[in-house]
Amino acid sequence: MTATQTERLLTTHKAIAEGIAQEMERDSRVFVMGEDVGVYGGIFGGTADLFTQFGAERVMDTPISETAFIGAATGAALEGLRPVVELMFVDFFGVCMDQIYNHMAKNIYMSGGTLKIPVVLTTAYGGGYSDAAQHSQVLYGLFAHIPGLKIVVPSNAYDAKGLMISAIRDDNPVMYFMHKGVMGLGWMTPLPEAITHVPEESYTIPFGKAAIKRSGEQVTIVTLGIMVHRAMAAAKQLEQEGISAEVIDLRTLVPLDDATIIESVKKTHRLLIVDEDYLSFGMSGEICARVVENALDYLDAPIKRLAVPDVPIPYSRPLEQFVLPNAEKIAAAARSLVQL
Amino acid sequence: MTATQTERLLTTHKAIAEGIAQEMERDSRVFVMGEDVGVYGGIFGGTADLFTQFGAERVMDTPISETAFIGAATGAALEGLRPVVELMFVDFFGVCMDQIYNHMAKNIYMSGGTLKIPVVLTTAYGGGYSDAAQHSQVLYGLFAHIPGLKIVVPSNAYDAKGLMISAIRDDNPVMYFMHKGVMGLGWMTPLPEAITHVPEESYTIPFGKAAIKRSGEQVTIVTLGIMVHRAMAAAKQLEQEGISAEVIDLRTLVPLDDATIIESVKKTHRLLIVDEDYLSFGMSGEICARVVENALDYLDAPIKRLAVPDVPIPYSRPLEQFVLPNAEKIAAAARSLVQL
Amino acid sequence: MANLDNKTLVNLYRKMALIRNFEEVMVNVYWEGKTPVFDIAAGTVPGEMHLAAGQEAAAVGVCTHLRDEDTVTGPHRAHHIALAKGVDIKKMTAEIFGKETGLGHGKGGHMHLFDSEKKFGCSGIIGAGLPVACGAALAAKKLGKDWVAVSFFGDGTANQGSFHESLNLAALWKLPVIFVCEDNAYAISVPKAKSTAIDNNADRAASYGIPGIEVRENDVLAIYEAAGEAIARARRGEGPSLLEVKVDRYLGHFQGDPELYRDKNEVGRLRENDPIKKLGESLEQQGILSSSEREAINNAVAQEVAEAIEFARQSPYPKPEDALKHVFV
Amino acid sequence: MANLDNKTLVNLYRKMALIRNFEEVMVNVYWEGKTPVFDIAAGTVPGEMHLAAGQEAAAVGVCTHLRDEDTVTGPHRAHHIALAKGVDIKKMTAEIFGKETGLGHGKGGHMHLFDSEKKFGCSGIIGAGLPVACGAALAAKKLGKDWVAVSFFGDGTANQGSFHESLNLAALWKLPVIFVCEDNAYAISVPKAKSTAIDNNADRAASYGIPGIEVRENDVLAIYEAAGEAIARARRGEGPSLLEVKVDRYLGHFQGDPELYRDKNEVGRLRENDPIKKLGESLEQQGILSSSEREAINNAVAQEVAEAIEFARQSPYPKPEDALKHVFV
Ligand SMILES: Cc1ncc(C[n+]2csc(CCOP(=O)(O)OP(=O)(O)O)c2C)c(N)n1
Ligand SMILES: Cc1ncc(C[n+]2csc(CCOP(=O)(O)OP(=O)(O)O)c2C)c(N)n1
Ligand SMILES: [Mg+2]
Ligand SMILES: [Mg+2]
Repeated sequence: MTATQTERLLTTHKAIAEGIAQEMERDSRVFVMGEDVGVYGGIFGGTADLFTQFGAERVMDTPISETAFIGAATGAALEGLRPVVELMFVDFFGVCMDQIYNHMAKNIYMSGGTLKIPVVLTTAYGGGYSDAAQHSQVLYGLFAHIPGLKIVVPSNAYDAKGLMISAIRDDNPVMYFMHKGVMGLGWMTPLPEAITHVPEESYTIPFGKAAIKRSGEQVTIVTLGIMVHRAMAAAKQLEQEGISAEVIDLRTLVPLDDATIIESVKKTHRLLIVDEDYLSFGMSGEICARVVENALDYLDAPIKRLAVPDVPIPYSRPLEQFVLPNAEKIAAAARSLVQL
Repeated sequence: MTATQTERLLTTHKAIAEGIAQEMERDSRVFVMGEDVGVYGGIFGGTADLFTQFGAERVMDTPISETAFIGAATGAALEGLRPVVELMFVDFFGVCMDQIYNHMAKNIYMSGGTLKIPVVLTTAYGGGYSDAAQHSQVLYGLFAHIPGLKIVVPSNAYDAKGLMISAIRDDNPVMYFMHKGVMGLGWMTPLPEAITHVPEESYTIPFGKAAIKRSGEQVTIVTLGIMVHRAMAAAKQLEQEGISAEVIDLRTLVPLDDATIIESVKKTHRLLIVDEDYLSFGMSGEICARVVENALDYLDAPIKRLAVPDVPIPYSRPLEQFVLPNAEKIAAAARSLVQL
Repeated sequence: MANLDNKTLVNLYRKMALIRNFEEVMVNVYWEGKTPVFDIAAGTVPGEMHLAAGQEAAAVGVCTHLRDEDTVTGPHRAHHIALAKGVDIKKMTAEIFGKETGLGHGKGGHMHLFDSEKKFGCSGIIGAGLPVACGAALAAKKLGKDWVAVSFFGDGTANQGSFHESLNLAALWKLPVIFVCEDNAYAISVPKAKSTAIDNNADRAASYGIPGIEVRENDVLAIYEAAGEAIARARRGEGPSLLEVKVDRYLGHFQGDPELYRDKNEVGRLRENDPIKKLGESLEQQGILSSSEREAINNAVAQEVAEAIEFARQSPYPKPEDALKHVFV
Repeated sequence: MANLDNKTLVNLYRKMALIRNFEEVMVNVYWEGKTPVFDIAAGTVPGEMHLAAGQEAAAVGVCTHLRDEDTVTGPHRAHHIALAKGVDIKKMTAEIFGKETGLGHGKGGHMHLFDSEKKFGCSGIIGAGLPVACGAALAAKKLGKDWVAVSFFGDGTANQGSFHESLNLAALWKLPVIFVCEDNAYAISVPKAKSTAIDNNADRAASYGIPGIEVRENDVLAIYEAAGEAIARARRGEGPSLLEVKVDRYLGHFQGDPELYRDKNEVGRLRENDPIKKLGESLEQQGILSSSEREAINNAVAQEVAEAIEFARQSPYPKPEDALKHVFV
């Protein structure tokens, strides 16, 4: 983390909006569009105050026509503009997936590298607040499966700003996942750990560099987004029990920083993957495979995965809490690994 | 395979159409809809001759409105009908994914199990014939990631008919993947191995039961769809070199027959996963994870994965052949595993 | 309106009053456990809450024509439609509370109410109900029944692709569907004029060669009449219709909406034209419903709502591990 | 038509003749290596092949008005549009052959032709080009240019959700887009009447409050005229238009299509009204183009096509391992 004089703290959503604003000031080609990104400032605050600062021409509310306006982002990017376009909840991708994965993600490749598509597609993800099966999903693994999209998943305000600025400056499509619980919204369950010092000046964070949030010796916990904070809480608990856990925040899924994971596993010999997404055919399996391919002999125990057990996200609080990973479950899983 | 008097051989697409026809005769609630499923008989022949047999009321051509007609399949199923609905190429899912994954797949769960949704969603997948990035994809792993869909991927005519009849009789949504190269179409590269004996009478094949296509001792090759035939060719080659490979045809991805895979790995101690889909965040990682979770100590070598190396499917023949798994690459990968 | 008997008129009033009471009570229930600090995850009823106070006339005006065999699909804002269709208020409330006794045993929640007996379902995804209604109508046709399907959705939804595809499919296949657009002038914060290139969505019916009817007042009798024709037409096998009806959204898009995008006095002005008050007063003036009878109805529906809330409150939560059930039947 | 000078007229003829020759030559090239047994994966040009013989008038009538700075998006059937927009015929042919010298170094293929200089792109997914064209038009507007964007698509595509969303967005934001529906009467095997609830898609423009122009004859001059107005309007900042133009599909949906769904004699009848022949004859009658000049044009375009084919044939394939390049720039 860059050291600066000021110790200004910011919530993640404000850090994101600030990152966008600074790029909009710097580069007139950057503009924002999406549902309720204007006066409302984005349902999850990712575009807070941008409308006031930049006006309706550069911060555009759209109809509920995701195919049209996300496709239009690709079209505008092909003309040299740099749109930041919002899909309000990632759960809604099904109405516009073709524009995302067959076009935004593939046109560069299909053109033999002759096109640039500098689009940032922001989207809110995640559950834990009883928003049920169509408003609580994670799905970054699904997008990571499709070649052509960079996948960014910040866990805190500092990373959020730096990753946003990197995303806007990238000439490739970047999908930027915002966990609702990480955003620091007044109406969500508070998560003070996600509020961090955020320098006022512009800075970038490179893609594909995981952050070791906590160094440890006996077990590696790999995760990202809000689960980083759950893992950190678990690690603290484990420490009191005399178990030393290393926590890795991937920060981006594509590119994936295998090297940091593998190095850590070579040290700790035990791996727990924590994922708020559905368990099967997603992120957790992939990380498992990368480690097995590269560090099988270093494993002293089977790799464990903690994720949503292949059910849609249920509405009722006890049901939802049952399926979501949390600090206790992470601690229990790590504990059982170390005891193996 | 059920033994019968007759040794009638059938192509896969005819076996599929026959399975549908037999169910349509048996159950008046079964009907077919999709683009060009009528007079044309389905672009890949999955509904060949059904229009002639059952007429326009039960074999319905649709407009190019996948969201509307796939959503309508859900609506009709909720009223007790049993639609077989076709998404011409799986690559087109992006225009109608919301109806598939947020509704067809989730409504049963969200209703607390009070609804039935007996829809079979057929779709053609796969490449190898230069149909490029938007008409060659596989994507079954993406659908398997989403809870609520059963995923069927037959590799040959016999399985295709039995799995289709099981699919139509299932009260849950079933996505039925048809590899274009397996269908036995006159205009595709011939694949005689997929043409099999198909009994004329009706029969079912249970979901979640893999087929051991060939028993072996030194390495397990797990795959499905057309890659089964590539793996069999590789195994034959390996046999000549004195390497004994076991080939497993998963037949369904959801439910996944972990038990058969794990048992095989416990015997051979080496695993190669072959997948025509994109490598990362998909099927190959998941199978890897299941084995590591359950049979880590049995592995004498790292698990290997052979899949499309995270690029869109390129058009040009040498490029496409470079990224697709084939018998030689499978043999090479298996060979290198055994030598470890 | 001459052909509306008193019983029907009173019934329209009663249903609207029931819904209004339900939605108003739900405001209070929703805020239980969310003060002094609002936390969407906390309280008696967590999650998002989209209420329909001011939109009762649409649901009641249309659904009063329907039978149990007719299918209705609703959007994210659907309590009023469910109640108008006859969904059991206790089971619905219990679902909203996330209880085992709810329609979906607590799995669905307020945007996902499914009642297979009353043939009602809804979805939190914009435009998702229209194709499903087409399928129900297709089934009715295939089964040789005179059942119809009705799909409700908001003005903002008329710009989603599924609107177009569904109307074309229904028109092409002459399906007995009635598409009902509830124009409450907003899609969250975005006013209709900022999302829709023309004024009246009913005009879009011409793109499919079907009748398009615009009801520009929040009036249950006008809606009832327009819907009656469209539904009768569908039952006769003459195909779909598109209805756009003007309604008002008295509350925020969801509870907790700061509503900075609209004039503070707007809702007050809208409420002056309240369709329930209007019908109640008119029935009194016509001598169809005395003021004490009206009072009695208001009390009875309040009682019904209170009992449903109590039922939901007292009901147990599902067992946590039941989360693993019902992915498949 | 009075204001069309001879040069333009001859140019229209020349471009149509070039496209026709290209598509006819492509039939032969496509079948090279696919006889006696057809195998879609085999031959000089493998994969699907959607040709546009009979549809030249639409592409040429519209694109003749365009400049390099204007953007065009096309569908799966797009050779004619690319050529009309000025895409280099050699690079395009090389791409269709999967060669290193192709527009996309062989990665795209015949449905995925991208030319960033000529601002042309196409897609194999139905309806996908419309939103992208809206984006190009939005960019033009933001950049303060009088550039327009044109999106071509087929009659079957007018029932896809993206059609509706894109037209509404373009109308709402007054974007300089011209939506051109090429009505060739079929979507693969499905005739327009079996997919579209109304006769003329131009009538759907009313749903967005924009001009809808129907050109019911496969005639380049009529199309040129209609497109000219729509494009001029867009350049003036007055917003989008929807044009539906009647064209004919002489060949199968793709090469290898058994075409069992249409009368064997249908194409013969259609060809009697061939727009190229018609224009050629008319120019001769008017003394604008002598028969020998016409012959010379025909020879010249045949030569141009032959050279492009030869260029593509002689070009090397990309290196197999280059498949790993260009996922990102
Ligand atoms: C596909 C999709 N896009 C966006 C949303 C987010 N969203 C929920 S309600 C809403 C506004 C809907 O407006 P309208 O259709 O007018 O209904 P109203 O809320 O006014 O009743 C939006 C944008 C969604 N649920 N689904
Ligand atoms: C979303 C999607 N659905 C289906 C298809 C398959 N498909 C390719 S071309 C075509 C017919 C298109 O008809 P039309 O728009 O009239 O164009 P034409 O082929 O007649 O030029 C279809 C259904 C597709 N490519 N994309
Ligand atoms: Mg609204
Ligand atoms: Mg057509």
